[in-house]
Amino acid sequence: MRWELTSDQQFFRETTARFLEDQVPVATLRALRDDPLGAPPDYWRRGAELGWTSLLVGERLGGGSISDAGLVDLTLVAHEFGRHAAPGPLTTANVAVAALAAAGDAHAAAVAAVVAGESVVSWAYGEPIPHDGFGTVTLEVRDDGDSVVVAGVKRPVEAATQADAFLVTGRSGDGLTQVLVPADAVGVAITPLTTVDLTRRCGTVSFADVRLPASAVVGEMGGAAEQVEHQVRLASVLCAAETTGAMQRAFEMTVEWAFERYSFGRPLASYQALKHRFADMKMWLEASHAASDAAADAVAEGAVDAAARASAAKAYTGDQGSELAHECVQLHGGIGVTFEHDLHLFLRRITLNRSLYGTPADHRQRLAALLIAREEAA
Amino acid sequence: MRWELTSDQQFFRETTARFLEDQVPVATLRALRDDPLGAPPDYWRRGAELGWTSLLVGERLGGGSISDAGLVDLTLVAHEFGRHAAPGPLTTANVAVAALAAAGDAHAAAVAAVVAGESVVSWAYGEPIPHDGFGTVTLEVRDDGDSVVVAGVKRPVEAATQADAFLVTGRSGDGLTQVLVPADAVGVAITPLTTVDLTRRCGTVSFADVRLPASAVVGEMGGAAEQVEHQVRLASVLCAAETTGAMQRAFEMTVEWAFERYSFGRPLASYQALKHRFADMKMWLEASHAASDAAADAVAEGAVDAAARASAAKAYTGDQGSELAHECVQLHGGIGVTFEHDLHLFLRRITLNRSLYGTPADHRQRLAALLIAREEAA
Amino acid sequence: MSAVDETTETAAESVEELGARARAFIRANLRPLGRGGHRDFARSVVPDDEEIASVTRAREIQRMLWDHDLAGVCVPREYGGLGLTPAHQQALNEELAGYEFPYHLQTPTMSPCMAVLLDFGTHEQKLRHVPAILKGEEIWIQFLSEPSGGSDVAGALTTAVRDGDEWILNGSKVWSTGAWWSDWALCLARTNWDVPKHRGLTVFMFPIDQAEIEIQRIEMLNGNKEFCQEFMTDLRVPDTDRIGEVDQGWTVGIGWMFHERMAMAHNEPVITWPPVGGHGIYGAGLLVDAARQAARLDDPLARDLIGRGYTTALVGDPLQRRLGEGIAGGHLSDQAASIGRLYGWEVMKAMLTIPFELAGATGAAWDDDDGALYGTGHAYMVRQAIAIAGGTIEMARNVISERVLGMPREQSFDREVPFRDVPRGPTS
Amino acid sequence: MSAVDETTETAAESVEELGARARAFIRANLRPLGRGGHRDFARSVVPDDEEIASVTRAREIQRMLWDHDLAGVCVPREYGGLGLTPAHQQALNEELAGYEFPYHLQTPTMSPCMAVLLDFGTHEQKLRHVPAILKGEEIWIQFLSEPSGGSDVAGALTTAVRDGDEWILNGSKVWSTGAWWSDWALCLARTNWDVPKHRGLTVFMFPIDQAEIEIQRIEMLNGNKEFCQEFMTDLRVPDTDRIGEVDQGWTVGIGWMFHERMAMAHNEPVITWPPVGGHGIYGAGLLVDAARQAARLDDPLARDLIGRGYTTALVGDPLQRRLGEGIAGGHLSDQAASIGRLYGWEVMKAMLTIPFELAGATGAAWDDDDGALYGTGHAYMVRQAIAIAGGTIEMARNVISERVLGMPREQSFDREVPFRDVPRGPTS
Repeated sequence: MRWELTSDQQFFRETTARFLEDQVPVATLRALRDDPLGAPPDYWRRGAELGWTSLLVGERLGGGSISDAGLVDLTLVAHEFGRHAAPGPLTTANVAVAALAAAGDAHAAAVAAVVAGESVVSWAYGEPIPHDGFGTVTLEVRDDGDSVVVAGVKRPVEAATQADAFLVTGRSGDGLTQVLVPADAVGVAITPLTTVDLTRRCGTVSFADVRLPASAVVGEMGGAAEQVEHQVRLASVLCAAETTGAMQRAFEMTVEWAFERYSFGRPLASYQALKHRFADMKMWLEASHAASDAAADAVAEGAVDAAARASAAKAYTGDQGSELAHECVQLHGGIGVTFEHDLHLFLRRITLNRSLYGTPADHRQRLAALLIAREEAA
Repeated sequence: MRWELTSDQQFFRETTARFLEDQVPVATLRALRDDPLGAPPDYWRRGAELGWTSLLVGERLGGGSISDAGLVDLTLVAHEFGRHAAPGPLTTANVAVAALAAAGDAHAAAVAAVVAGESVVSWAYGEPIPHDGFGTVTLEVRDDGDSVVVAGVKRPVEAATQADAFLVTGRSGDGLTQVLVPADAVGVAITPLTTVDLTRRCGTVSFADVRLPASAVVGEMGGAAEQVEHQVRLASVLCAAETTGAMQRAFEMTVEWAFERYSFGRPLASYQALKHRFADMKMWLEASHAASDAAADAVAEGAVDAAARASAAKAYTGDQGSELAHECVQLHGGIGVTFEHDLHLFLRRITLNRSLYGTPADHRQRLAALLIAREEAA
Repeated sequence: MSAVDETTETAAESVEELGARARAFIRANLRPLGRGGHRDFARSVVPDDEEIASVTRAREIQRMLWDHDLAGVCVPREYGGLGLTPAHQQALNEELAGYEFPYHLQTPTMSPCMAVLLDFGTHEQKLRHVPAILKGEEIWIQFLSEPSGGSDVAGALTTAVRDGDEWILNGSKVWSTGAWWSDWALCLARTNWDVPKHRGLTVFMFPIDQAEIEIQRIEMLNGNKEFCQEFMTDLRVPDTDRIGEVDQGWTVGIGWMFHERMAMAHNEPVITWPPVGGHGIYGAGLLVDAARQAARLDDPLARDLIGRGYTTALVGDPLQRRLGEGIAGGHLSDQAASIGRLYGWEVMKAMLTIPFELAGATGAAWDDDDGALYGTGHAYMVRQAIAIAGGTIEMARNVISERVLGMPREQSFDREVPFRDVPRGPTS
Repeated sequence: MSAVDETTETAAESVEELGARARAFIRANLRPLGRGGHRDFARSVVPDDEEIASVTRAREIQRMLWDHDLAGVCVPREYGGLGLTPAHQQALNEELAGYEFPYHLQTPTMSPCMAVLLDFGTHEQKLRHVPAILKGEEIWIQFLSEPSGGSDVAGALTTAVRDGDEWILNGSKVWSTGAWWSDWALCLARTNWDVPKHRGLTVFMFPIDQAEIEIQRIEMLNGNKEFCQEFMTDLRVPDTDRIGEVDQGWTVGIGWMFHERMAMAHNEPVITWPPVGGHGIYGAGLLVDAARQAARLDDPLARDLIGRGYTTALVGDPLQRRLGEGIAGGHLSDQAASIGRLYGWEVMKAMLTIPFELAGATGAAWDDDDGALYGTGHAYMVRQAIAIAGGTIEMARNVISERVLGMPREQSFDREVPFRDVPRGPTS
């Protein structure tokens, strides 16, 4: 998170932080382990009232931002989500509603419901093996006169059993098309997956020739590639910000432990081999803050290096977040691998964010392509 | 190197060690820096008298081993070469003469000259970019009645400017063919390369339709694939053994330094952050010994896992040797990157062995292919 | 230090003969392992009834090994073993590649527990327990780590007070594997608080199923409940079940640590375990299973990961053999076992991390149809358990630098003072 | 601590205006960098005449910057600078991407040397040297490390003894960059051996071209002779060229270390250096050049390496900015500059290692036709120089853990005793 916030941003961040501390303390998170929704009743709607779902939506459609850049404001929420390992489809719902809002007034009602927290729309992007290469889209969207037909499988889909509708990214010939598909449409089948996170749930959603009115298309038929690319960047920025928050919390817990835990009559914090590892972790942590803030700025501004900065933040926090979380476990010793201890809440969140919307290795391939293109053009 | 040697092996190893200490101490190595051959006069012939070039040749052709396994004996020499950063085309000359000897009596005279140290034959295997993928062979060997024609470029070729002849691996349609090409044959052009090692030299050798009698073919025309595969294993084993020797010496120097060098009134060896890095290095070192000895045994015995063990030893010593050498430099501080200090002699040798005959990444691809094939067959 | 009787008579059976006999036995009696879909402590939660069933099966296999003269290959004949060499044991191990084996009886039962008994027990103690262990009748666990202890096992707070011919034990132990289905425990306890910590320890053994021992199962982050914590309240142990001298327990403890490291490194001649380079529960073959399931067998990046893991595994077996031979031959101190412990972590780290990396998004979310990718995210998240249990890798690095390389010991504040005066936290 | 005058008047020129002015100047006057075939200290040996030519060119460019009001963007106006903000300097830096810049005058001349002078020099000292530096007339070096010293720069053995209005210096310094073509030196010397080491140091400055200073060039393992060792014999320095108080040199030294770390991290507002994420001498573009030369642009493994390097570089600039802002805003202690120094190594390690990995066998043997792969083996072998020079990464980790995170200091045997009694080796 950046050093300097405006007082409005500071208030906004603190409001969310207090809400999360109050509503989803760690004891509540543990209790939600087997809850189908993974969140307390009314939690998401009340979060929406705090602004969680409106920051990427323009004012005309009921949204609005704290600063000039709604995405930057949203990363403050994401950061607190990471720090608290908070439940809720923050990334997927915001990416989906941003896409709906970008399509103008066509989906204004759906946008309003999401902004109000009355409905959850989840972005259905990734596909199952062997089509799980990052960016691969094989789900078919067919134009059939007044209707469109959606056929294929998406996986993993966040909040699959909780969502009221899915923003489905599909292929129409050479182009990409996005369709808003109600979860209860005929031909939609949802099966839950076991997910590493304690409260965020994923599932497989299959679409067996689901037929919808043509108005279900979001944007232009076959013309969604640019919008989908923007969604990838948004998701990358939000995952990076959330992971950084989780890293921050895990690191703080571990520093505290190192001062309190004595071994051979000395605190762990006095052992140089451990001190040097803490120094590396501190570097990873500050670099993660810097990378995810820079990515948020670049994507918010539409900077020329926005794609590269988003992928660098996603790749860096994915790799270094995992390393940091594993180091924190190691430095805690046995207690660090128990369910009883809080540390795994953050390890889980980091692991989930690392895996969704492109792994670090996937984003490295993207980065290489971007750099090669830049150099070839230079 | 293995813990237990027979008294014959021990004597053999010590004889080479004493010879190297006497003939090529570090001052001599430095002085050879700009010497075209990179070795003192008569050095190689005298080494051959000690058995350096005869261990992979059967007795009938003038060779012989100390134990049952000539390759194992040869790794003792390679280990000492690493410990002393010794000059000489040990790997390439032995691989080449093993191939000549494997072809029966056809090349007995050439074998005898190599065994006696009167001639150097170097294996010309790798090719220049873009044909430098490990195992790629595009150099052409054409059957032309009583003669063969060799056309293509090999690079890097060890001891290129020193060799009297090259064992050239080429392609004849679908098969591989090896040819013994005199360095002074018409159409052979040799250009030196700048090489990381101080005394071992590499060059580019090009063959412009070099025409030779059919008797220059080593083994069967188009039937050399199995022999070439064996050569890759031999080269891998010898590089691994030599690198392990160089690692051993670099590590010993650095442990000694850590006890003698004081910082803030304490020896470096008393700093836990450094102690833990020494512990990792000790593990890499012992693992390198174990891996290269196991590879030598497996290749010598023709074990079913010989290819995998050879590649594992090459990959492991390549990666961990480089890491260890860099750590040794780091722990020495500024003096470690100077030409004046001895450490770089071993860093150079490790770097060269890592790069020749397949990088660690190349051998990982081989290992994956071997494991996949094994599992598919199981 | 060795659990192997060095004075054993010349082996009547050659390594090859034993290998052939083992092969025949295995093919006739043991089940080959399935391909893919490995379910282990790291990937999945094993239901209690399945866990009990596999423990029962392990006891059965061990009994079959006993009945076929394949149990305790390196254990002296007088205690029911074969009195043969580590090379014989290795021949058996290699034949086991790809087959079930009595996993639950190897560590900690055979080593460190039985190995410690062989090194430090009386003749009567060995006669009473070693054959029972080799028959699969006694499963042992370690009462070693304590909740407050971390890496410092010699800082045990569990206390034993003498009462006539008995001792009364009070305290808590933790990280014992499967205490709830085990039979006997080996326990390190403090018998003197007025001397420095290493000089006031004693080792005991006792049956676990007693009212004075309360067992709580610890849930790991992946839901697995393999490990336990035990609370001993006025537990009475006869003095005849003491191992080694009173207050000299650290002598036993050093041997115990040695065997624990060797066991973690799969480098104990009393342990029966197929080679990690092969396929099997943690063999390199599982990397291929994962890549196949991920449809990435032809992906150069996936192959690079497979090559990395296979290299790590292939180097492991010869390294452990080298260390074992080096220690046996006097080329290395016993403490070099820590090198093997550290390398054992490298192997397991690769085996728990690479399948997750191969899995892509499936590493974070899976279902029952995902075969070899099932639970890779759990395995990845819990992987550090292997770097902690059985002595942390940090302790291994301390031992290697200080005891193998002879570098100066870390400053400590607990070596020269009575144990009761050692600082235990910021306020003490 | 900052070399920037905090009280500067409101900038007359906006960041955008300065950027536009810089762009115009650069395009009109500076040469774009060629693609591929980067020859630097790590890859190749630069002949002395070429080295002198590039130093001369660097002085010319610096003079052009001065003449175009682009020198010393963050330096106070009274000493010849523009008195603007770090954001202005960054705008200039970004415009320099892909163009030559006065490389040889940045570090150590601008920082740490000029930065130390700005922080600790007298008004007269600054007036005498700062404008000369900004015009490219004075190139400075550090006389800081000593042959016996390693990471412990405060353990200086070089001695200064007072003689009336002068000091007489004797001793040896090492690892100064290009002493043989530089003009002035900043030197840390011991003025009192009877107090603990930090309390007996003083800082001096003097011209290098004097008979009492013998310069020997150090050959690095790759043949490069950029670094020097100097021997001072009865060198006389007027007391007016002393910086800071007598025996209080460590106060200056702490600032000096701070600026050195910031400079290593390319995070000094007084330094002009194009961003590392771009192309240029150590920009990520060189990874593409290397992969193209290796004909591996389409190889997923090569792309993975490029992606790794690009990620490392892209994160570097915002991290350094974050640290700079955090220190300036009081969110971080000055000591956090060590985080940037440590990360600077990560970037350079990637830039020196990845081309070698992309090169395959060409990494070990090359010729003049190998373009971007020329000398990658040399660069790889010499890479640790970047982790050593300018304060080792080990010292950076000490500082981060102890001074940023507040963890207990390492035990030392030199803090409370007179410097002459500190142990310096196994026999003392």
